[in-house]
Amino acid sequence: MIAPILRRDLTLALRSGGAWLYGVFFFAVFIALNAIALGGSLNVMRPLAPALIWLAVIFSAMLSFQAIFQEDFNDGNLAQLKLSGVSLINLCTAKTISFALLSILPLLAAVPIAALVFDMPRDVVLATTSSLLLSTPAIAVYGVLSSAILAGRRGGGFLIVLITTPFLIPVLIFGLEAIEGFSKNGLAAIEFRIVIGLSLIAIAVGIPAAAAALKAHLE
Amino acid sequence: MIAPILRRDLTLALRSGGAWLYGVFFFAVFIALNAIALGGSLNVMRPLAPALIWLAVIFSAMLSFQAIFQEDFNDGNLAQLKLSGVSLINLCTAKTISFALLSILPLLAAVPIAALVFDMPRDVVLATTSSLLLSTPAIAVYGVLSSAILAGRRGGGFLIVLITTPFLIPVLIFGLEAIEGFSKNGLAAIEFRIVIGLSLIAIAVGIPAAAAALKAHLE
Amino acid sequence: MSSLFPQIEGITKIGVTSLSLSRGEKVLIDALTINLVSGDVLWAQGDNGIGKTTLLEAFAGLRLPDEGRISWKKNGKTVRPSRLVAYQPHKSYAKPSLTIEEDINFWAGLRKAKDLAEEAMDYVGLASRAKIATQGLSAGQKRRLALAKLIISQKPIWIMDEPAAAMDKSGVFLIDDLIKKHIGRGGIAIIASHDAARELSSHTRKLTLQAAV
Amino acid sequence: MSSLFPQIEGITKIGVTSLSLSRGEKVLIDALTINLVSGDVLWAQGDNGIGKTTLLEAFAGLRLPDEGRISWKKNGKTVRPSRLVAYQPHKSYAKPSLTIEEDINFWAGLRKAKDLAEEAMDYVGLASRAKIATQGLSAGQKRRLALAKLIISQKPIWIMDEPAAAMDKSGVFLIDDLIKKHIGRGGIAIIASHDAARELSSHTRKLTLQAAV
Amino acid sequence: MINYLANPVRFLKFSKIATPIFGCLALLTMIWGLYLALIKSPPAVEHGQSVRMMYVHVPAAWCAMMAYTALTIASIVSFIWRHPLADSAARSFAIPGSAFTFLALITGSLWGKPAWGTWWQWDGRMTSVLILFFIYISYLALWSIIPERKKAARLAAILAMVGFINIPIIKFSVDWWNTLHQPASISTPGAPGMPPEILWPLMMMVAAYSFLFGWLSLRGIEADIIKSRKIRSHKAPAAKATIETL
Ligand code: HEM
Ligand SMILES: Nc1ncnc2c1ncn2[C@@H]1O[C@H](COP(=O)(O)OP(=O)(O)OP(=O)(O)O)[C@@H](O)[C@H]1O
Ligand SMILES: Nc1ncnc2c1ncn2[C@@H]1O[C@H](COP(=O)(O)OP(=O)(O)OP(=O)(O)O)[C@@H](O)[C@H]1O
Ligand SMILES: [Mg+2]
Ligand SMILES: [Mg+2]
Repeated sequence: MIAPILRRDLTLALRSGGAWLYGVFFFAVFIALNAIALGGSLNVMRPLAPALIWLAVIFSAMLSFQAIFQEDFNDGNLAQLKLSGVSLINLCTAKTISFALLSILPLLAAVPIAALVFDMPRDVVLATTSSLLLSTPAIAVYGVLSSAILAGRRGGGFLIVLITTPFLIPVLIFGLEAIEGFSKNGLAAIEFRIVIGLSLIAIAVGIPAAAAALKAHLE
Repeated sequence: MIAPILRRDLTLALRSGGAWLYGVFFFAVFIALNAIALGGSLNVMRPLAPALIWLAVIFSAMLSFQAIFQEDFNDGNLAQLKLSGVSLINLCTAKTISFALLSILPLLAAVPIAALVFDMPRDVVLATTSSLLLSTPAIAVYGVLSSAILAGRRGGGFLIVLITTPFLIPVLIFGLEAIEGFSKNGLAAIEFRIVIGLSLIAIAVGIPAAAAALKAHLE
Repeated sequence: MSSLFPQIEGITKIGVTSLSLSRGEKVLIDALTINLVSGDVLWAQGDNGIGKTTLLEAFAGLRLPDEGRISWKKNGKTVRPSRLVAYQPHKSYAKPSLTIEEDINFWAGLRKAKDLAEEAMDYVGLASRAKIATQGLSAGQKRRLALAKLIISQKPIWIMDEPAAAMDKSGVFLIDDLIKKHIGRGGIAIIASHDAARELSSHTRKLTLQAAV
Repeated sequence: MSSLFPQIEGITKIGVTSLSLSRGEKVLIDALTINLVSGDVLWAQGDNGIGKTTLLEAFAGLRLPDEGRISWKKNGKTVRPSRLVAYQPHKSYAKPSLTIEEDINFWAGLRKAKDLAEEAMDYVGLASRAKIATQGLSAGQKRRLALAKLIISQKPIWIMDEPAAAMDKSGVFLIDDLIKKHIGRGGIAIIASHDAARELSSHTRKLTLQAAV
Repeated sequence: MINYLANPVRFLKFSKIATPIFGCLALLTMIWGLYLALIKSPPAVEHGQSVRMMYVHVPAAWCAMMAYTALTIASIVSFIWRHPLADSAARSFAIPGSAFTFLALITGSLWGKPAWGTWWQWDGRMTSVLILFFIYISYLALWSIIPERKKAARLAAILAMVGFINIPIIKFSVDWWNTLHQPASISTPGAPGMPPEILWPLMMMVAAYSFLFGWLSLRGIEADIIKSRKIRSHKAPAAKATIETL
C-alpha cells in the first residue's frame, strides 16, 4: 500500500504549480545571498563551498518538513487514511520516499551548478554530492518524524526547525567529515560508512517513531 | 482602523503557543549550524559575524513572509475584512507593523547574544543592530507585498523566497555596507542614510502595491 | 425592536444588469438582470453546483463579472459594495484560537459597535460559550457565530449562503426571525438555500436556477 | 442491487458501554450504553453543540473515551475500528488540486476497488464533473464526493455527520436510498442529523441528546 | 497606433503580416551577423578566438533588459486600463526575456572560463543579471500558479512594475558592493572606442536579437488570443434563471 500514496503525493506535487521546484530556487537564493553577504570573492568562498552547499540543502529541506503531514492532517485526510486501513508504517515510509524524491534529490541535481559558481575542484564536487546522497535517508526520516510529531500545529514551521536540529547536526558533521575523508581515501573513507550508518539508524528508529506519533494524533 | 487589526494579530500570535518566538530559535539554529559547518574557529568566524547575523535575520524573516496573509485569505477573513470597509492600505500597514514587531524585533533582541558567541567588538554589534533596525521597515514591507501577491497559493513558501530576493538583496548589501561605514563615521555614515532611503522607498511603493494585490485577489 | 436592529436610514438598491459569471470552462449565470430595493428578499434556489454561491459572491462584490455589471446604491448614489454588504459564506470564518467573545469583539470594534457584541452573542444563543476558543465549536455553533457577526455589521444588504445548514430547529426559527426583522427595518436579504422558499417579506422573490438542457 | 453494494458477509457489531466523552471542561456524553448490529440504524439528534459530532468521532475510533469502552466486532471477534468503519465528517476531505476522478481513484485504489470508482461517481451524480479539480466544487458537490468515497470504502459501518447539509432535494433522496441499500445488505448506519428521524430500516433507533438542566 | 491595435481582431490582422516579416528579418540578420561575427571579424588581441562569444553574449544581455522594459510598459497599460491584450503582451515579452537572460548568463559563463579562468565571478554586473533572472522566473511562476487569468494578469503586473522600480536600485547596490570588495579585475574589451570590425557584427547581432524578440513576442500574443477565444467558444451553456414573486 505504499505505491498509491506515493503516486498521489507525486501527483499533488506536480499539480502544485512547480512548488517542489522552488526548493531548488531556495537553494539558489541561499547560495547567492551567502555569496553576496560574504563579499563575493572566490578566494574566500571556495574553501567554504561544501559547507555552504550542505547548509543550503539542510535549510531547504527543513523548510519543507512541516508540509509533510500538515495538510493531510488539517483537511481530515490523515484520519481517513487511518480508517482506510493503511498501516501507519507504510504511510510514513511512503512519505519518506516522496520527500526524498521531491525535496532532496532536486537539490542534489543543483549541486554541480553551485560548484561552478564557487569554482570548486571536481573531486570536492563528487565528494559533496556523495555525502549528501548517502545522508538523504536520514534527512528525510527526521523530517517525517518531526512533521508527524507536530502534525496540525499552526505556526509549527519554526518549531520543526528546532526539533530537527539536534538530529541533523550529527548528519551535518559527519557529512562534512566525509568530504574531508574523500580527499584522502575516496569513497572507501571510514566517514562514508558512518554516514551510511546514520541513515540506517534513522530509518530503523525514525519510521516506527513517526508512525507512533501519528497514531497518538488520531485517537 | 489600524489599531484593532494590530491588536488582533498580536493576540493571535500570543495564542499560537509561542510560534512568534520560533523565529528567534531559527535565528539561533542558523547561527549554530553555520558555526558548525564553517569549522567554528573564532578567527574565521569573527569577520564573517555581521554577515551571518544579517543572513540569519533575512532568512528567518523570509520564512515568516508567507504566513502574513495566507491564513486570513484561506479562512475567508480577508474577504470579510474587505467587506467590513477597512481600507486595504490600512490593513497592509497594520500587517507591516505587526510583522516588524513579532518577527523582526525579537531577532534584533537576539543579536547581542550572537555577538557574544562570535566575540564581536562592541561597536560592530552596535553597527549591526542599527543597520538591521533601520532596514526593518524595508524587510517587513517587502514581506507584506510578496505575501499579498501570493495570498492563498498553497506551496507558495518557496516562491515567496524567490520573489522577495531581488528586493532584499539591495537591503542586505547596503545594510552590510553601513556596518563598514560605521567604523569610520559612526551613525553619520552616508550608508545609513541610504539604508533609511531604501526603507522609505519600500514603504512608499510597497504598501500601495500590496493593497492593490489584495484588491486583485478579492474581486 | 432592540438596539441590535436600528432602523436603516435611506433607500438601498442593488441592480444587476445582464450579468454573466463563469468558473473555469463553465458559464454558470448568463444575462441575469434583477433589481432589489430596501424591503426585498431574494431567495435563490437550484441544484448543487448550479451557481448559487458564485452568484452570491458577485452580489457581495467579491467576484468580477465576466460581462454585465452590478451596482450598489445608497439613496441613489453608487457606492462601493463594502459600504452596504454583509456576507455569510458557507464556511465559518472564525479564528480558531480566539474565543467567541474576542472574535466577535474584533468585528464589532471595526464597525465601532462594541456595545452590540454581547447582545448579539446572546441573541444567537452563544452567550454561555463566550469564553470558549472557536476551534472547539460545533458546526451549528460556528454558523451561529457567523450570524452574530452579520448582525453587528449593521449593513443594509445581507447575503446568506445556506444559513440553515447544520442548524438545529431553534436555529432555523432564529434565522427566519432575523431576516424578518432585517427586512422590517428597511434591509435587503439575499439567500441561497435548498429549503422551500418562505415568504419572509411581502416582496419575496424566488430565483430558480435550472440546468440548461 | 448493483456491484456497488455487495452483500456484507457475517455479522457486524458495535458495542458501547458506559461511555463518557468530554471536550475541554465540558462533559458532553455520560454513561452511554448502546449496542448496534447489522441492519441497525442509529439516528442521533440534539441541539447544536450538544455532542453529536464528538460522539460520532468516538464511534469511528478517532477519539479516545474519557471513560467506558467501545468495541467493534466482526463475527464475534473484536477487531480494529479501521477494519469496519467508514466516516463522513462535516468537512470535505477532498484534495483541492486533484480532479474528482483522481481523488476517488486514490481511495478506491487503497481499497483495491478501482473498478467501483466510476460507478460510484455516476451514482452520486458527479460523473459529468469527473475532470474538474475538487477545489472548484460547490458545497453540495463536495458532500456528494464524500458519499461516493463512503460507498467505495466497502465497510459495514457507515458513520455520517449531517449528510444532508447543503444537499439539494435529489441529494436528500439519494442519501435515504443509499442508507436503505446499505442496511439491506447487512450494514450499520450511524447518522447525526437535525432532520426529523426517518425510518430507514425496521431497526431504526433514535438517540436524542438533551441539555441537562 | 496603440489604440488601433488594442482590438484583438485588428491585432491579429496586423500580426498576420508583421509576424512573418519579423521572422524573416530575424533570420536574415542572424545569418549575416553570425557570418560577420564568427568568420569575418578578427580574433581579439587579448582574448583570442573566445572574443566571438561577445557577439552572442552582449546582445543577449541588452535584449534581456530591453524585454524587461517592454514588460513593464505592458504591465502599466494592463494595470491601468485592464486591457487583456496588454496582459498577453506582458506575458509574451517575459518568455523570450527570461530566455535572453539565461542565454546571457550561460554565454557569459562560457566566456568567463577562457577569459578569467573561472565560470563565475560575483561581480556587480553578473550579480545584477542573476537577480534579473530571479525576477523573470518569479514573474512567470506567478502566471503559472494562478489559474484565473484576470487575477494572474493583475498580480503579475504589480510584481513587474515594482520590480522595475527596483532595477536601478539593484544595479546601484551591486556595483557599489562590488567596487568596495573587488577592485575591478575584469578587462572589458568593449570600451566606446570600439573598432568598426567589431562594432559592425555586434550591431548586426543586436538587430537580429531584437527581431527575434519581436517575432517570439508576436507569436506569443497571437497564440494567447487564439487560446482565449477557443476557451470562450467552448464554454458550456449557463443555467436557466427564472424569477417569480411569492
Ligand atoms: C555569466 C556571466 C556574465 C553576465 C551575466 C554578463 C552580463 C552582461 C551584461 C548585462 C552586459 C550589458 C551591460 C551594459 O551594456 O552595460 C554585458 C556586456 C558585456 N560583457 Fe558580460 N556578462 C557575463 C560575463 C562576461 C564575460 C566573462 C566577459 C568577458 C571577459 C564579458 C564581457 C562583456 C562585454 C565585453 C560586454 C560589453 C560591454 C559594454 O558594452 O560596455 N561578460 N555582460
Ligand atoms: N474550473 C472549473 N471548470 C468547470 N467547472 C467548474 C470549475 N470550477 C468550478 N466549477 C463548477 O462551478 C460550479 C460552482 O457552483 P457553486 O458553488 O456556485 O454552486 P452552488 O449553487 O452554490 O451549489 P451548492 O448548492 O452545492 O452550494 C460547480 O458546478 C462546479 O463544478
Ligand atoms: N475547550 C472546550 N471547553 C468547553 N467546551 C468545549 C470545548 N471545546 C468544545 N467544546 C464544546 O463541545 C461541544 C462540541 O459539540 P459537537 O461538535 O459534538 O456538537 P454537535 O452536536 O455535533 O453540534 P452540531 O449540531 O452543531 O454539529 C460544543 O458545544 C463546544 O462548545
Ligand atoms: Mg453553494
Ligand atoms: Mg456536529
